[in-house]
Amino acid sequence: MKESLSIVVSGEAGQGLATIEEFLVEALSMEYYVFTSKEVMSRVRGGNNTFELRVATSPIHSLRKTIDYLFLLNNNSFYRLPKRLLPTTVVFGEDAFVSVEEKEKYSLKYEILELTKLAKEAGSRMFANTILFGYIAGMLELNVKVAEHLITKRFIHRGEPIVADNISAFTKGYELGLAYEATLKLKKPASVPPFKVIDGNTALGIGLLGGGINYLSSYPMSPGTSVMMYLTNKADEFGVLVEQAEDEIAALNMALGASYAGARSMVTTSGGGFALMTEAVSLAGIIETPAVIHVAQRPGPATGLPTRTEQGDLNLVVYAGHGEFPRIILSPGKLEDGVLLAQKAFWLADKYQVPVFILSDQYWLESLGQMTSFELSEQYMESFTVISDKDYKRYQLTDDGISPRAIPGFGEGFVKVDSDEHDESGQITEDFDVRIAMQNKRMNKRELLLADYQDAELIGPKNYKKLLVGWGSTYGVLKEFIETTSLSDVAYLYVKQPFPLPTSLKSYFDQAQQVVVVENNYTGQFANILTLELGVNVTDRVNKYNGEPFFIEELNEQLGEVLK
Amino acid sequence: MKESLSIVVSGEAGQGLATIEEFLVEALSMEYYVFTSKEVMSRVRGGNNTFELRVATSPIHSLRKTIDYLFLLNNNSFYRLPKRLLPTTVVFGEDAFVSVEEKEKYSLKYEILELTKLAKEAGSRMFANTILFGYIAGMLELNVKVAEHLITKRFIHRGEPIVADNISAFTKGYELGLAYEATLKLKKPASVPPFKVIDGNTALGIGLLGGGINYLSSYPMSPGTSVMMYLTNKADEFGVLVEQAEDEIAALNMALGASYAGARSMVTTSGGGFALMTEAVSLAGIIETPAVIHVAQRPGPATGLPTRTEQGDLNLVVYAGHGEFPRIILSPGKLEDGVLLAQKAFWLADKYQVPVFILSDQYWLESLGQMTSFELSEQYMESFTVISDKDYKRYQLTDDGISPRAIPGFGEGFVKVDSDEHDESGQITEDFDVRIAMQNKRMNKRELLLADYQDAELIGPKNYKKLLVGWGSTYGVLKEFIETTSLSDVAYLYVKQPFPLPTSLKSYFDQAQQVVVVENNYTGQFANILTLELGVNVTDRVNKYNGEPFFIEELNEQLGEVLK
Amino acid sequence: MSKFDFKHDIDIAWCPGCGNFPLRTAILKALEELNLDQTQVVFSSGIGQAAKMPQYIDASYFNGLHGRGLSVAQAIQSVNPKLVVIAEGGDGDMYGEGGNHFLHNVRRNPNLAHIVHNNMIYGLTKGQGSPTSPKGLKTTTQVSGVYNEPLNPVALALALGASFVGRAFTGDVEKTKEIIKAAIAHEGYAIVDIFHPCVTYNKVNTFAWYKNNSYWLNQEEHNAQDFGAAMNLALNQEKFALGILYQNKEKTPFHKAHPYYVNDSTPLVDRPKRDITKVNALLK
Amino acid sequence: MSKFDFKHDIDIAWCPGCGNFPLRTAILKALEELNLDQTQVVFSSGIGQAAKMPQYIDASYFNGLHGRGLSVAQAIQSVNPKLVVIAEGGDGDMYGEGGNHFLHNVRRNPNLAHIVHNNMIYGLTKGQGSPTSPKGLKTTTQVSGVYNEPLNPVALALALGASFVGRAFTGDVEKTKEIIKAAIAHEGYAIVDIFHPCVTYNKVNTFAWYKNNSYWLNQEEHNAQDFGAAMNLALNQEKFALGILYQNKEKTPFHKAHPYYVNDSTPLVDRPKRDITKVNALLK
Ligand SMILES: Cc1ncc(C[n+]2csc(CCOP(=O)(O)OP(=O)(O)O)c2C)c(N)n1
Ligand SMILES: Cc1ncc(C[n+]2csc(CCOP(=O)(O)OP(=O)(O)O)c2C)c(N)n1
Ligand code: SF4
Ligand code: SF4
Ligand SMILES: [Mg+2]
Ligand SMILES: [Mg+2]
Repeated sequence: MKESLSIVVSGEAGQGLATIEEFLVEALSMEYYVFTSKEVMSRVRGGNNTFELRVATSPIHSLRKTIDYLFLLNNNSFYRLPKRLLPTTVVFGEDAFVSVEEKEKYSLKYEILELTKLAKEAGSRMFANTILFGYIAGMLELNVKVAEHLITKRFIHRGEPIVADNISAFTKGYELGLAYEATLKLKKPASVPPFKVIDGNTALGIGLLGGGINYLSSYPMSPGTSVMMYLTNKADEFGVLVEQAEDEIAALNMALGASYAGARSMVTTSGGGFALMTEAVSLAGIIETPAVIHVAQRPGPATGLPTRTEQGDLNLVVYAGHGEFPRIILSPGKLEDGVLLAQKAFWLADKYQVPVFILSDQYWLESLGQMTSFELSEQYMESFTVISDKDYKRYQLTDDGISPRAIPGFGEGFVKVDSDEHDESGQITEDFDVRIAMQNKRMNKRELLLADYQDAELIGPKNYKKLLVGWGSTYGVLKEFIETTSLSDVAYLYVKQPFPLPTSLKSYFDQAQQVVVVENNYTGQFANILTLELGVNVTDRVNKYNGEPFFIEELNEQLGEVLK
Repeated sequence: MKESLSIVVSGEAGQGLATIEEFLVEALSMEYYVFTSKEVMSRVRGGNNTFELRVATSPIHSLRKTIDYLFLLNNNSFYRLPKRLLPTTVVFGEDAFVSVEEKEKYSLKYEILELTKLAKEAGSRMFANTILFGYIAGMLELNVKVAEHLITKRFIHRGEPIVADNISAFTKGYELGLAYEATLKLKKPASVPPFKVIDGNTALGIGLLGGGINYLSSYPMSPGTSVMMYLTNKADEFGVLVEQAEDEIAALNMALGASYAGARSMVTTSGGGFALMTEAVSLAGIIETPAVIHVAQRPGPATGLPTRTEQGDLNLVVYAGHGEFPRIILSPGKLEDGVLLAQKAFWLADKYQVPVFILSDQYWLESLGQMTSFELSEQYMESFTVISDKDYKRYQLTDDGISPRAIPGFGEGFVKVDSDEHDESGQITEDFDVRIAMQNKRMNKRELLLADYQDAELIGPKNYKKLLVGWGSTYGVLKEFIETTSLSDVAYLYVKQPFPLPTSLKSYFDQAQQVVVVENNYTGQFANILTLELGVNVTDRVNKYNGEPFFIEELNEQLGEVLK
Repeated sequence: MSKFDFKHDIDIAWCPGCGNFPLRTAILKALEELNLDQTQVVFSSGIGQAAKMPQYIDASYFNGLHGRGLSVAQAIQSVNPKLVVIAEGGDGDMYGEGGNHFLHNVRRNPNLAHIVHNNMIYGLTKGQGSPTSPKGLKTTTQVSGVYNEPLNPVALALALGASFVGRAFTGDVEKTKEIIKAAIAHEGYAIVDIFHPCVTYNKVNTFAWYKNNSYWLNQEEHNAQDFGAAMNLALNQEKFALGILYQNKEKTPFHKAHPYYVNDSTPLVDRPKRDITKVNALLK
Repeated sequence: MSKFDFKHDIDIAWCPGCGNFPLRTAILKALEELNLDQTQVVFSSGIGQAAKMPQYIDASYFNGLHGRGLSVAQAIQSVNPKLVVIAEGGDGDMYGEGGNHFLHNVRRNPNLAHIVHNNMIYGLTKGQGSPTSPKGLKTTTQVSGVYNEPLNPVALALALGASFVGRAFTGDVEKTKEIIKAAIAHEGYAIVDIFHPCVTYNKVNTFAWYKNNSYWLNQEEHNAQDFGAAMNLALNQEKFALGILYQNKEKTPFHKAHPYYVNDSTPLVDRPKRDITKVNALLK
């Protein structure tokens, strides 16, 4: 486990936790390595939500289970957390937030911090969050100028006086924090490179824009909606037609209509909403019309735990749709890959005329981390459409296995797409030979599209004997495991495209005596895909399915068992 | 290949092919072994439809590709069939039905048979079918009394004169058929046991009634609708509440509501309609409310070939639904199993509180064959529900892993089911430990329910070295292969429950040096399940995916290649 | 206190000040005053803030999928017509995702009370436009304001032939309760579209807005049997009429019109077990 | 002959005598008389006998899933408003499976002609009741007769705020054609519910039945701008009024109301490619 401080702030929905989190991570990012994620209940007000701010001396992208500093914002914010306390944990809050009995029971190191009172003194209860920002910034001796700049940026649209009041509230908190004699200290790294602080949602959103998205139809569903909200906010500036659909069935059918008519279109949803799109996925398959589908996973079955995390829908996206047809599934685990894979998704969909899935999850989407900035290339904006001539046939059988795709209204021909089996022109047919030719054409793309397989990344020693495998959001925690384990024969294969898999990927497994697949689900869905697609002998599965992501301590423990 | 005559009648939709088929198979069943199936176009009138009547001297349940006697009913009924002709094939029809050029090209043995003219002579064009029935009955020297009895049964509600006219039309045809000097003959078996002539639809329908069904909600979709039509016709007599739903989503949600309220409920649909039910399948998973789902497969993707056959939706039913939860899939290949598995489906669903699928296909549903009659036991009508007491908890954690299921209104307690993760009482929870307990409880049923695994049947020599594997509708053709192959080391494993699989099934594969999985789909979906669930090393896959079932000759050829 | 209230403390997941609270009070009172047997009442709901209501009422419930509460309710009722079945959900749940079931269940006329919380917004998913959001309302997914025509649920229900159409506003708990009671008592499909503010996400359709833009019908003066009058009230959206807009007591409910019940009114759940010998006769 | 007719023989999969044939004639004529550019016309349909129509018209089409023709059409039109987009399907397709898209696309007011073949039955799947089947009609799944209230599509469309509502009967090809032309010409959502017999499966609503139970409006006399008059006509189902029941030319169509087009009417498909440098600025 990396040297780090884990600071958890615990309050209720509606208390503005997200604002404190954003301030802190932005300010911290200039002087530390930092990663943060939230866990929230499925309600709009009340309940108990927290975020964890993990501050480290080297790059970090995962959470600790244990807490060093715990800040309580009300008297309902402690009861879920005792399991995460260390003997060294310091708890901050009003005296009454934790009962005397509990303080004793857990031998709490309890520091009185009366944010509401302090805020009122500063002029209004509204300043409590800013004071807390100041307090933590003070404890960590962060650069005051940076913090003030952030405050100014956030409040300037509400006028100079508001900015000034917030800065003085911040200063008040800062001084108190500075005065606090921290028992747990983390020395600042000599220097931290400039990072962009970004969450998964934004990373995806930027990538989608870079891929040329200009049409989005979706029905709200957490955690998939955030991408919709991001793009709605960018719609004017970048030219994206965003339309809220009446249901998920409409959403994907609309996206396919838009794509047929020449848009780069997508939908964003979560497992339950995606389940309703299943039939339309099959439609995309037979009409060979590009579609990008973002599925943001959360724990099922059904409504399950709607605001929490899981990797339980890989099977669903691999097998969704009746009948047989090819598809591509991309799953980012690194923030950079959120940008890059989202961009590439449209290009792949367009090039191979198949549905392309971006499979993310609540945890990855809602974590904030540091990303080195880079530039997107224009390459993936390439369009593969053609102008039709008089004899245009939408489903022409060609040597390269792809039928040139024209757009209605562009050219002299007709663009006829059909959900029934069809001949080259797109008309319904029941001819057995044509059926075979068309099904072969579609299925052959399974092989073709592997030419653009998004390579996996090997992290750790090249001469490993034991291989950990993960896909998507387990990236950060597995990487930390590899970077900190004392075992020298373990490496980690970070898979970015879990389906389909090229045989070339097999070579990673040849030298492994032990293959451990780590997944945030019950059954080990990717482990099965490895077996099916590549014949990999998966020796162990490490799974978690309570709605939380893996914490590094848990992974250390579970892998400690498995790797011994 | 078994000794048989293959008689194909080719006409158009609306010409009453089904009536001729039923007459013939009923009449033939008394004196021969017989099997028949139809292939129809997706239209109500016109086009070209055929049925094949396969007449044999020993039990038979599959089709031949080649035709012995071909009866044409119009001038559009030949063009799809030349590939199925033998040098010995005799074609019957009006002279003009096939052009001189084609007659020459295929060196047709062409017999003039002017059904319309004969019918008009008999009093009306309407008699053409009866004359054809008579003709074929005459050729095969069938018992006239039986035929007359069938005619009487069919027409008596329209009055004696109609019966008499039809019988005389029949006689006319019969005499002509008798007079025809058949080049291809099949001697009658010494005796044929009494059979019930039945198709897959009826077999399922009877089984469902035997399972206690009393509620069906469905939206029409071929070939799934036939079961709905069967049950609608029996609704009054047996007490089944049949309600046509506005869409498939409503259908399964209604069935779950009905089941919650105490009905034995089901839905019937096809792949595309089922795709829309995916979300509700997941609901069934988390609320642990029994549901029986009949999915009648047809070729996809999307609308595909709506009136033809495929086994392409096994993956879909195995993985349908977001999140992870157990389910059972049954797939009949034998007519008897249609009855038995349909009956057992409700019992399994009720006992384990899981969704149970009956996975059939167009070919199996619409083939008519002979079934030895038997009786259903009352055992599977057992209900597992309880009367609630005051403290009733729907999701109680019990030692046997099943929470007793009460019905609202029966007892003093409340029945609270929830699509969110819930505690024992059924209230929403976000407690991590409760989540784990509930998910473990649900997932543990995967093991529990294997106690009632529907065993597979081994057909062929016990000391096989090569094992053919099939599920569902490939039964008839694989059985014929085994019964007629000259290879003595090949057996066939007929799987009736393709998912999930118990480890006990593995023993069948231990002695096999070669495992050939035969499937009516492109990718070999069950072969993958064998690999995943049991680690079976599938050596070969034999697949067909043009919309037709396997013909015995094709299978002979393909297996000939593979088994050498 | 209503016997349908919990005897122990419960943690209600709504925002302080939300219109769901007075609506809950109205429902609890209605159930109490109708003197219903707790074990014979079943709620069916979907997903949303509104759809959480059954969690806070001590009776049986089927808290299913977003948009499907009506389908489930209809099936429960048809299988056991002795139960009092209430379908409940939000405007997004019932008119958006569940729109098709709304259309077709009105046609069935099942004996249900259909309670729709119309806060003109998607609450639980944090403030997207709903089918009833007024034009111009700024939401998280219609940032420059809603531009599609809002749906008029009461006009729609009337055009579909609903046998009971009511509208209420939680600003008056007593009156709301009375309409809910009438809806439950009505034999057939009874919709009550209920205005209530979402204090968190809808800053336009506030308590004051609902109050200023609606009026209670004088139920004595308005002839609820008069379809034309009801349709006129429904179509007039300058000020929204509250009350029982329409009631037709003559229309046969589903559980009497369906062939299953035409000759035998015994509830499905009370009928004798299938006779296996009759089934076996089919195998002969 | 219409240029939208095929130059070669085609095999039409409808039954002889089916109302789909005269309807096809009407559509071909309408397209011809409107002098539309063949390459700029796109049909979007679902599945059913009705939904096969685009197969028999020489233009582009998206023959998608059962019930989804309207959603697809709306999207096509919004991405390229220069196209003439026609959504077509049967009563089962558009009012049953696709009911929710009907509800919500009327609200959007997209510039589409929405042609619904109303034969009051499911044809392709062999004769089940459809949402418009009259009570008592015996079908393969309602063997003792339909018992649910039939849906009134024109009343529904009006209640939803449709900007053009028409009804026709293929018994008069000329008049049907004129209404289709007007629907195509209308800027906004234009539904035409078209009566036609299914000679194979509907033995009640035959040609004669439709003829005897409907009458053509005198379009001069009927004021199609008068919503109240239109609603009255729609609700009166003793005899069905045929013609343009309602037209509102003032209502902004989707492709002008949507924020994407408010300040810039350039069709999405004609706009310049995304500027990658602007995207890269977000990564700074
Ligand atoms: C299939 C599906 N799609 C989307 C969602 C996400 N979702 C949950 S509640 C809701 C809308 C809630 O709005 P409304 O029904 O008006 O209820 P309110 O919260 O406003 O009371 C949505 C879109 C879901 N749970 N399931
Ligand atoms: C999801 C789905 N459900 C069901 C079907 C089967 N289906 C095809 S057409 C049809 C109904 C046709 O009725 P209608 O739309 O009225 O058209 P018609 O044939 O009467 O012209 C149905 C139910 C389907 N193709 N897809
Ligand atoms: S979000 Fe709105 S509707 Fe939901 S509880 Fe809060 S105030 Fe009520
Ligand atoms: S089934 Fe009916 S609607 Fe379909 S083509 Fe035949 S007559 Fe026309
Ligand atoms: Mg709402
Ligand atoms: Mg129809």
